[in-house]
Amino acid sequence: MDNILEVKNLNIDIVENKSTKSLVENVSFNVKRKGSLGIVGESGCGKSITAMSIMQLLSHPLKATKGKIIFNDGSKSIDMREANSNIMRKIRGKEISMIFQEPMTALDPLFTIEEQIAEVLKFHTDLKKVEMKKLVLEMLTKVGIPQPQRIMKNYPHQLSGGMLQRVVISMALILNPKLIIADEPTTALDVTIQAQILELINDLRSSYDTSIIMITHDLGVIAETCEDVIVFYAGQIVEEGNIMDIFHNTSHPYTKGLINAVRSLGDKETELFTIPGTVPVAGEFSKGCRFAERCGEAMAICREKEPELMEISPGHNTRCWLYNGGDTNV
Amino acid sequence: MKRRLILVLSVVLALSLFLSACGDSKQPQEEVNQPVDSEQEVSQETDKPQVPQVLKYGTDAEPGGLDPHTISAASSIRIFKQIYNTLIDVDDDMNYIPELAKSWEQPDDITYIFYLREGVKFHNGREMTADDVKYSFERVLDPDTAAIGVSYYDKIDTMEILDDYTIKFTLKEPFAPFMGNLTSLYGAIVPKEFVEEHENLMVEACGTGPFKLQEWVPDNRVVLVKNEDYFEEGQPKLDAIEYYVMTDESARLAALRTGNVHLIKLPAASLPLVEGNPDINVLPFQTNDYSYLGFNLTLDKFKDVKVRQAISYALDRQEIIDTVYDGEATISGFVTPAMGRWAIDYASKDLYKQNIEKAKQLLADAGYPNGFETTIAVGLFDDIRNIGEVIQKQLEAIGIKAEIQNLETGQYIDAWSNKGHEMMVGRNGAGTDPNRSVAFFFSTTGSANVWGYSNPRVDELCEMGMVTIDEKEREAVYNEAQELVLEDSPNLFMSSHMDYFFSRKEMKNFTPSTFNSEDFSKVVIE
Amino acid sequence: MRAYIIRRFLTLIPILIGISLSIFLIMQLIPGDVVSGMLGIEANPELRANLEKKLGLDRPLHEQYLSWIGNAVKGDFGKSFRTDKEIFPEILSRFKITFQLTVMAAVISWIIAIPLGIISALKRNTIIDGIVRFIALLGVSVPNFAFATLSILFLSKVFKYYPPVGYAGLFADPAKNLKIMILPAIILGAIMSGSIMRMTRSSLLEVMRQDFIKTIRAKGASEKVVLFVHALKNALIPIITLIGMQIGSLLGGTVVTEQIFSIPGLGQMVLTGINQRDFPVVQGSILFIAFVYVVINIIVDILYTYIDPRITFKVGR
Amino acid sequence: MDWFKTLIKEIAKVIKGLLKDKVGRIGLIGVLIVIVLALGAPMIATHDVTEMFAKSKLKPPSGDFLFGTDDFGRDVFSRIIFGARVSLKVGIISVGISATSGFILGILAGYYEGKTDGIIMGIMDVLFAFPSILLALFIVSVLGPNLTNTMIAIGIVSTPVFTRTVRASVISVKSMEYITSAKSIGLSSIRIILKHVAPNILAPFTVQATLALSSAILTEASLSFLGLGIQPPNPSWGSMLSDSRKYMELAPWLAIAPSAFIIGTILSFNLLGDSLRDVLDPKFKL
Repeated sequence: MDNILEVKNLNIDIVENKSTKSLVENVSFNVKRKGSLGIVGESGCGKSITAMSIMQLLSHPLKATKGKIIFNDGSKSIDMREANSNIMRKIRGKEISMIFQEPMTALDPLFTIEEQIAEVLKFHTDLKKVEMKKLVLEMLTKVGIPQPQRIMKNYPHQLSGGMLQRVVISMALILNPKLIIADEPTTALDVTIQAQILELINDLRSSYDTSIIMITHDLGVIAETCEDVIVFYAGQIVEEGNIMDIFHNTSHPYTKGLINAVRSLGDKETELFTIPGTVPVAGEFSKGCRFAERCGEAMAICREKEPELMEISPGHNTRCWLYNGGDTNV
Repeated sequence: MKRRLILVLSVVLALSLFLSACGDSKQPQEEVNQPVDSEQEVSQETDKPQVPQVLKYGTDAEPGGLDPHTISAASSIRIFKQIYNTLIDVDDDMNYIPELAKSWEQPDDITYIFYLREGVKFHNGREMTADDVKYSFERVLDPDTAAIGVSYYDKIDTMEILDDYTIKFTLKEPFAPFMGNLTSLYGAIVPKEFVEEHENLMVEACGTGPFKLQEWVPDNRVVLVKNEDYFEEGQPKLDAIEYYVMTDESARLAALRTGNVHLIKLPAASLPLVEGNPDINVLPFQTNDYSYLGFNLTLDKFKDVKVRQAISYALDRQEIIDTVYDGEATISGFVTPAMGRWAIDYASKDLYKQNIEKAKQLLADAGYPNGFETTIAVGLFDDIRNIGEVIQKQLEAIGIKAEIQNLETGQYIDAWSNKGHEMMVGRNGAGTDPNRSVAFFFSTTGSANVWGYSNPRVDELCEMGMVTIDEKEREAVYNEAQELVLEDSPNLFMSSHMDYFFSRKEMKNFTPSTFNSEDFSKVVIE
Repeated sequence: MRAYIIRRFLTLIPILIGISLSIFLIMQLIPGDVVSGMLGIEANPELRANLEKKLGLDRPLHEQYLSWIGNAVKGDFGKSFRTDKEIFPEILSRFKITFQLTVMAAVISWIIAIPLGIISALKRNTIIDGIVRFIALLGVSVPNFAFATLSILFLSKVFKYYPPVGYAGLFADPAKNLKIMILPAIILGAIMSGSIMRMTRSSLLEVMRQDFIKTIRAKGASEKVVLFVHALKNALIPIITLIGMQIGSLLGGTVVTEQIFSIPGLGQMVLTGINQRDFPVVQGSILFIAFVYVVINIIVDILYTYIDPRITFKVGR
Repeated sequence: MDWFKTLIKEIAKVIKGLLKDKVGRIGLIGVLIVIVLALGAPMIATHDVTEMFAKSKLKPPSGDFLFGTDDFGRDVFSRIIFGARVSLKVGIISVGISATSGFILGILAGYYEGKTDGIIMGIMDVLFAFPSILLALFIVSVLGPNLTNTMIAIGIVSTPVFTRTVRASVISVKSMEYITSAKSIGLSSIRIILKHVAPNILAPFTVQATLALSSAILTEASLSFLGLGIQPPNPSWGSMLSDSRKYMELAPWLAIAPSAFIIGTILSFNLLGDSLRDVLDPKFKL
């Protein structure tokens, strides 16, 4: 098994005063060992809650109702959707760890940096205080924090966003987990810091050969860090494939729209390209393809029937009638 | 992180320890001589029945201070009555009986000679002599003491010490109430050197009485212990009395039920609560108090006697008694039935029988055909407040719309002394001598005559009453005075109620009476 | 930190002077005076003059106030007009009693309120949450004298139990003291617990919605650690503020309970002082209560800095 | 006049929100019952509040006396109904006083800081340091014991709490961007306060108001217990409850009726306050 993680038709619903609406529908994907998977999509398309469901961190009223999340840890493999909390607790922070979007609010304001990083060690190891301190210092230097000796005595509100993200990263990597889930790690940071953090993540990943799931709405970040990509839209995967397929022979109109938006950014002549309309709200999906209203190449069938995820070339699937074996008319 | 938590906890702990340690930890003992732990030690010594002879009395108010010469509050009198003695006392038939003076004679109208008991000891061990009697009255008459009973004894001209145990009083002029006034604790006998040394009798006490002051914890309790060498043989039987301040009635009753106290006082309304309870005896006794409705005579509407009489006719005194005292009171004037021969029969008077028509007629004659608006000030005690509410209801029948003003203690006393009211309900003690009941309240110069009432004939009668020694003649004088005040109605008098002691069955030999309601000398605890 | 404490104590002085001046003025405005209270129906002009001279009330008002303040600064609160006893030792011994009652009531309220507050926060919108919130609301809406009288009656009728009479100091006779203080403390504590329960629940839920809770869980923390190490500490600030205010208001507020259980506390002393227009007693005790109230506020502010590093000493109230 | 329409629309929205929430519904119904009792008192009450039936003193609840009679033989049911009027009046007027003064002082202290903040909060500290019961005692004994003075006293006593709440929210709202942006475009401070700051502190303010209503009723009861509340014979729940203490054993219905209504009213106000907070400030949705 060369996949560290296999998600099979995962469904996540929201249960609110007796009505349940599906937010994520039959999502399946794999993460290769030491591989890097990018999940891209507009905000509100379900990418973050998919990440949270992997770690069983969904809180009321969200619930992962169907599907499997299989974690292949060396010999044994565990379905984390059903796993009880004790098992999950051993995995979280040790086998799989997370990096969050808002570094400023990701740390407990009342504890020092050292205490919060050491806490991971306390949960998973029985190292002595002195050893923990040494490990924390080591980790802080690895993530490039100057004078770690002084910084680790500080409190979160005394550090900048970039610094805090480095602390979060050191917390995530200190037990060299097999998989990191990074939920928009650089969105809240300004551009110069963003590049440094991405570079840091890539270096650390290679030196610890950890696999990563990079969740973002920014194709630039995907390009820099991921080998495989899945494109989310309104709770469904609309296109998946390796980085070359997605960027160079993009198939799904929505992915094309995303790429054109990025490309037009750098090009002064052409007017900024935007995808018209907004993401449909959960529970009000039309019966056809969910992107139909906003799709420039929408056809009659698109509004009638929902397309399946079809393979259009080895490892490259798309959910669009344009590629559905050619029989576009129904 | 742990280090910080310990620091925080230590701060809080240090503060509370510091505060509770800064006063001495044991309760301040103000005992006069060697501290006696009232519970344990005492019972071994004597051969009394095993049960500790300690009477626990749940009282309703905190004593205001213990100096007999300057405090008139009932809550204080009940305590220093056990500590101090007077020259003579009065029995229930108003006859004078010996106390510190074993006998006396009255050679003429202005001289009194008292022969003191011998071997009577003060609580500090010194024997009482005529010197102390002279010193005590000098202290009362000295303006610096600001004593209350000045008007009782200012007729004394000279006090001659004939020998250690004989003293002769010569008055400036004949003063009939003098003997009656000597029974009052305003003339208690105090030891000279103790007063000079402590110069504050409010919190310390040294008298000749059956009990000595051991401890006073303000707002909580006063403990008196037995005076071993009291001059009355075999008295008191008790080893100690503990007065507990329990202002809340339900708390007092609960303490009595559970045996935490032996004795409490409760109004008539609580009688049904103890009916059929084998552990609790009810001891009723007639009080010497009377309730009244006073008028501010400086106001036009109350200057006219017809208005006052109209209001008297409007009152249904029996309904007031039934509603406020559960029927446990008798119609009374300002000389209460308890004063026996001195009192006239108020219930039979026409003014004291409800007569709405006559009341309306009188009001019309006085120029108020459809009544008027006024206020009734009440305060201090629940029965005063309740009487006010009943009167307010009854006056509606003759068109008088009265608004109740429930005044806070200080305000009530101020309204009373400075005419800060229109009508006011109150309650007074009639005293042991008719001069007190009549002159003190209704003679023009009487210090308690706050109503602005003045009737020359009444003043004349009061003067005569003071100088007429012969009992029969004096009775006639005061009867006429009462008839006049009744007719003038500066105050309308209503009732003299019964009071109730609720006592545990273990408390024996206690029979409260009007003039001697807290005589614990024969009390035993079984 | 020391500079901060000194500064806070300095701000105390204008407050205390403000209070003492207002008490003095109010005492003059209120109808009735200590002399007519003491003399009662025996009052006559001559007696009144003697007593006023003895108590120094014949001096002009400003002189009375200045002489009182002059001594008060030296710690001598003067003597009570009624009992002629030194006031300061009296205040101290009574304060110990009220303080003990307040601390016992506070601890009891924490024991009841904080666990229930946590449970109702964890089990949000379930029946348990509903029940706990109802109990909390009951605590807030019951007048304490009704609750006290009811419990006395119930205990004495059903269990034939009434706390021993006659107050005994905690160190003098601990057994009797605790037997006396436990019932009023439970009643006061139960009433205080209502608002603490509600505050614990709302501030805990507020904290549980913060982002860092997700991070802690992502680190593999058990729910116990998330709650008791991180969430509770963050929720502590608003709870401590409320407790500080409650303890402050209790200092004078226990007068009703003290009266029912005849406990010689500070509240009752002030009440009797007002009734008897005994100016030095009222002035001394209320100033003392105000002083302790501000000390408690200072302690609460210091506690803040120990709990939350973001709060430093320059931040005011 | 458009702000009036928006106000009505706003209130309608709030009420709709309240009805949706179970807690809000109970609270609203409770409060409405009390209001109906207070307004409709003359119709609902069966007897004259002061009429004394001497022969039926302390009678248990029966046909003609729904809640029994008190120690003067007056009908407890009618007194409770009229008591609603008094307690509501005490609650609303005293909270009116403390809310308005607290609102103004709180905004001034919070917005202007510096000396004004120091002085206002200094006065509030003085009022805070006074134990509330004793402060009320002072005011009532200076102005004389009647209902209006009790209301003024309770109003003054609860002003500091309001001032502090309003000041705290003003300070937190002030630091938010949209206030600084409003300032940057040159709005005068008064307009900023009225248009921006005031509406945003509405949620904690209304919650505080409902809590103050319940504590006002409680304080009135304690004042009556200390003998300083409303003047007899007009009834208020507080005075009825404190008078009933002597007969708690002999005539328990004298105590049960007022305490039930006091607890019921305060419960409704607090439930209303809780759900109002959720409705007014979605962030608080707990």
